Amino acid sequence: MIANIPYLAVAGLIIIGLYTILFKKNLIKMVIGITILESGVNLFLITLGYRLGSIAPIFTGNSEDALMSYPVPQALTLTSIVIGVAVLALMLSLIIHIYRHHGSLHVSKIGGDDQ
Amino acid sequence: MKGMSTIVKTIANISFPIITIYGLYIIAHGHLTPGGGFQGGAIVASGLALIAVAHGSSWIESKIKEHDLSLFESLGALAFIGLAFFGIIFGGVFFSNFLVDTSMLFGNIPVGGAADINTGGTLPLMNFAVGLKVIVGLFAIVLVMALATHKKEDSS
Amino acid sequence: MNRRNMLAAAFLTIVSVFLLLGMLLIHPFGSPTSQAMDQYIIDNTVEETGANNGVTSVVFDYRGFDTLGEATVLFTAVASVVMLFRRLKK
Amino acid sequence: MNIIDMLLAHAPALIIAIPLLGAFLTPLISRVSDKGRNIFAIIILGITALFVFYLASDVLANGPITYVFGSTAETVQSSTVIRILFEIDALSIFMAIIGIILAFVAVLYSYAFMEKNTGLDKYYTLLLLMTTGMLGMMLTGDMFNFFVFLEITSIASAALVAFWTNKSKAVEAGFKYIVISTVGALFVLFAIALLYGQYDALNMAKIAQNLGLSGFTFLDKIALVLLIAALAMKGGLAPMHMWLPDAYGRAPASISLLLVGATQASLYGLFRIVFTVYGDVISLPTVSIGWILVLLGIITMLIGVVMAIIQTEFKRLIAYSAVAELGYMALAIGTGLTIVANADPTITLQTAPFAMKAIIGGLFHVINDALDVGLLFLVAGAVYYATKETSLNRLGGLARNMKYTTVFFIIGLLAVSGLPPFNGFASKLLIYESTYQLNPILSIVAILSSILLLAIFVKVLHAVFLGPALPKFESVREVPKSMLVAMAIIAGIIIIFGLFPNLVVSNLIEPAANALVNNNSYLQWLTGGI
Repeated sequence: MIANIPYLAVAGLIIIGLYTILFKKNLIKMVIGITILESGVNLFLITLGYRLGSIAPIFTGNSEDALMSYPVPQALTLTSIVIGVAVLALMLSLIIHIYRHHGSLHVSKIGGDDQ
Repeated sequence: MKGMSTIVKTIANISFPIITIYGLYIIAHGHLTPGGGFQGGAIVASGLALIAVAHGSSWIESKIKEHDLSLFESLGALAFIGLAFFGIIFGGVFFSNFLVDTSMLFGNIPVGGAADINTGGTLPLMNFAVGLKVIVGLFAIVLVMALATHKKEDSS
Repeated sequence: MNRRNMLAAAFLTIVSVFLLLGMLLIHPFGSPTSQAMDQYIIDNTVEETGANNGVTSVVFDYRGFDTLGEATVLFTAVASVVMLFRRLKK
Repeated sequence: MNIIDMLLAHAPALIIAIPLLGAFLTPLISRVSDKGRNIFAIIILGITALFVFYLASDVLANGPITYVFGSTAETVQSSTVIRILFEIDALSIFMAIIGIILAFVAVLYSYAFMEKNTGLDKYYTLLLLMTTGMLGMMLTGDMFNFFVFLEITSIASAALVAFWTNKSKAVEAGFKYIVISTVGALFVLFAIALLYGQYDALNMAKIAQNLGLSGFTFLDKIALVLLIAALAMKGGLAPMHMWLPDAYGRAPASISLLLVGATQASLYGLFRIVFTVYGDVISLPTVSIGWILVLLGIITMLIGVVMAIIQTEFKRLIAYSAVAELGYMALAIGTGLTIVANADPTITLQTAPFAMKAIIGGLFHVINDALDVGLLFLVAGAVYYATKETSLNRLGGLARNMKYTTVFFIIGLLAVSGLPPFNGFASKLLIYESTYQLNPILSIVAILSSILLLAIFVKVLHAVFLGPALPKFESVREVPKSMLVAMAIIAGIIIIFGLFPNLVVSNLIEPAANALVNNNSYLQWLTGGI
């Protein structure tokens, strides 16, 4: 139970992220929510690959048989972070355009759906 | 966006080469120490963003066009996928690490955890290709967004 | 509270409960139960790729194709951002 | 000769690498010549199509093939799979054929359709990237790789949906799409991480094998629910279909066509996860997600049809009919699963009567939906190109000046509402027959929605193409030849499929359906040891 506290942090981040996406009415805040959600998932990936007392999987200056944490989750997280940056850039540029069209970022001021 | 004060510009000018060299170090040693093309590229791109903020995006725009940036980005991406394609020709499969353990310039596989800067085969080369791509790509994003918001301020 | 918010709250509650349950049931922090793939990579990274950094050897060698995809994602984002801020008139 | 053999041996990698290379080269080529760039994009996708068709003949003749990236060493090392690999069986190649047909037609259509716009170098770059992502999702055999390609597809399509940035609705549709996609993709990533944490594997076949060995833990169930929710959301199934009409309706017509393919790539992911990765555990009678899929299908179908009735904008109406068509697929696949779950436990998908028929009908409908709805989108784009008008209330009498387009629209409308002798009829008949076995009410609802679709589209035909000639459309001309050729390709395939459905079913759909329900063939190389 106590050993799983890092996972609870993951769950906390994901819940905060989802809450922000679902309940906030400002587009920038929604994007922040997505970023928090993404951090939660990234943290989860990293956490999965950790072994107690292990070092980073790098052999420079370390002996061959040191206990090392898993390299694959770290590589996946790297990929996921870069993807996150890409998505963030696209979302922000779309938001800039929405602001140009409506002069506001509040959900209720934008468009309204025509069916 | 207008440039900032002389103090900021000077400090930015001084720190920019240091940041760039640090970033390039991270890229070049990606296969030996923590780091790699993405991380180092992000560092250099942040240095460029610092210059853009200090001097103002219009100043940057007079120096370099977004058009040329996307050219360099394409080149980085082409170098990366090109290395992967060479894997088909020399290594028999897409993405094969065909340069590793070929002696000569790229050395042989070290025994006992003492890989050196030249032993990674295609890894360092790919790091450089990705590094170029990330530097130019992230800087292009920052520049385009800065210019876009800047034009908006002018028109309103 | 309108209907949309009620639905959202219900959704959030359900997700949270299952998430927390899952996080309690997963293997204890620091002792993964399975190590088939990663132990192989740790053992063989220097011999097979000539790199000291296990993460880089995964990024560019073992899972190099993912990295091509990752570089493509960045390329896509740059192309998208530049396209969105293009001049609309010729 | 030698070099051709070598290239063909690497066909799985080249199907991804060639459009990717094309996308990286496009910015360079458009510095030289605009026309050259457009033709370059067409050629690139043409070459890719050749590789896809070669690979299809190979896979259909010799069974699933795997392609390991980065090493020629053994695929299975120390009893696990280290590297990324592509695994291509009849189902993935079937989806890839749909994807490449749509992409090729889209790029051909763009040649004239997008001519007058700026930013076309980025447009073609993103179009090629979107195709790459779509094909990658369909061919990959690695979970995380699937996620990466999912993101490439999402980012490229969201940007392309917002292509006309001067229209606020287009930008909003793009934003909605990217938010939904990103949240969905993060759910997928979280589920992948859950599976990875338990089995230390990312390969789909390896995870499937491990799942079969370890049983169905609670964490697997959470992962499955997350994957189904996220992919159904990206696949546009109700109740998370809201982004779909916006994105389809606001994008340029060529992109709407490609979005159909992207949506179906997500559906393919859903099928692959449910049937292959979870294939061993999910066919247990205790766990029936069949009924969930059936219900989702019926709801999706009804929402699509009902909402289509009240639309006044051409492309949004087609988009809602696309939602309805998605419902048919979910209904068919769900029916297949439910029949098996209801039957006695010894019966499997292959032996249960009508279950196989439902699945064949569902898969056949995947390709038919792509072609029918795609053709209608192209017609709507042609009408917009000629008249600059999208509202059904302001259009009329176009048949006089746009004869070919009218013919294509009639073909599309008959096919989409499932009338013989077009392809929609062939697949819908299979779906009606098999759902009738499950519950007659389901098939009645399905038939009714088809009839409603017919009524809706006949109304559109009357509003847009028939009726008195309007003075403001007197100068309207037929669209350029390249657009007509693009529409003619799809119409031709629709007619061929409609005339010879048995040929298509036995050569293409049945192997795909077998590959779907029987995950042993997918896992074979893992245990057999290649």
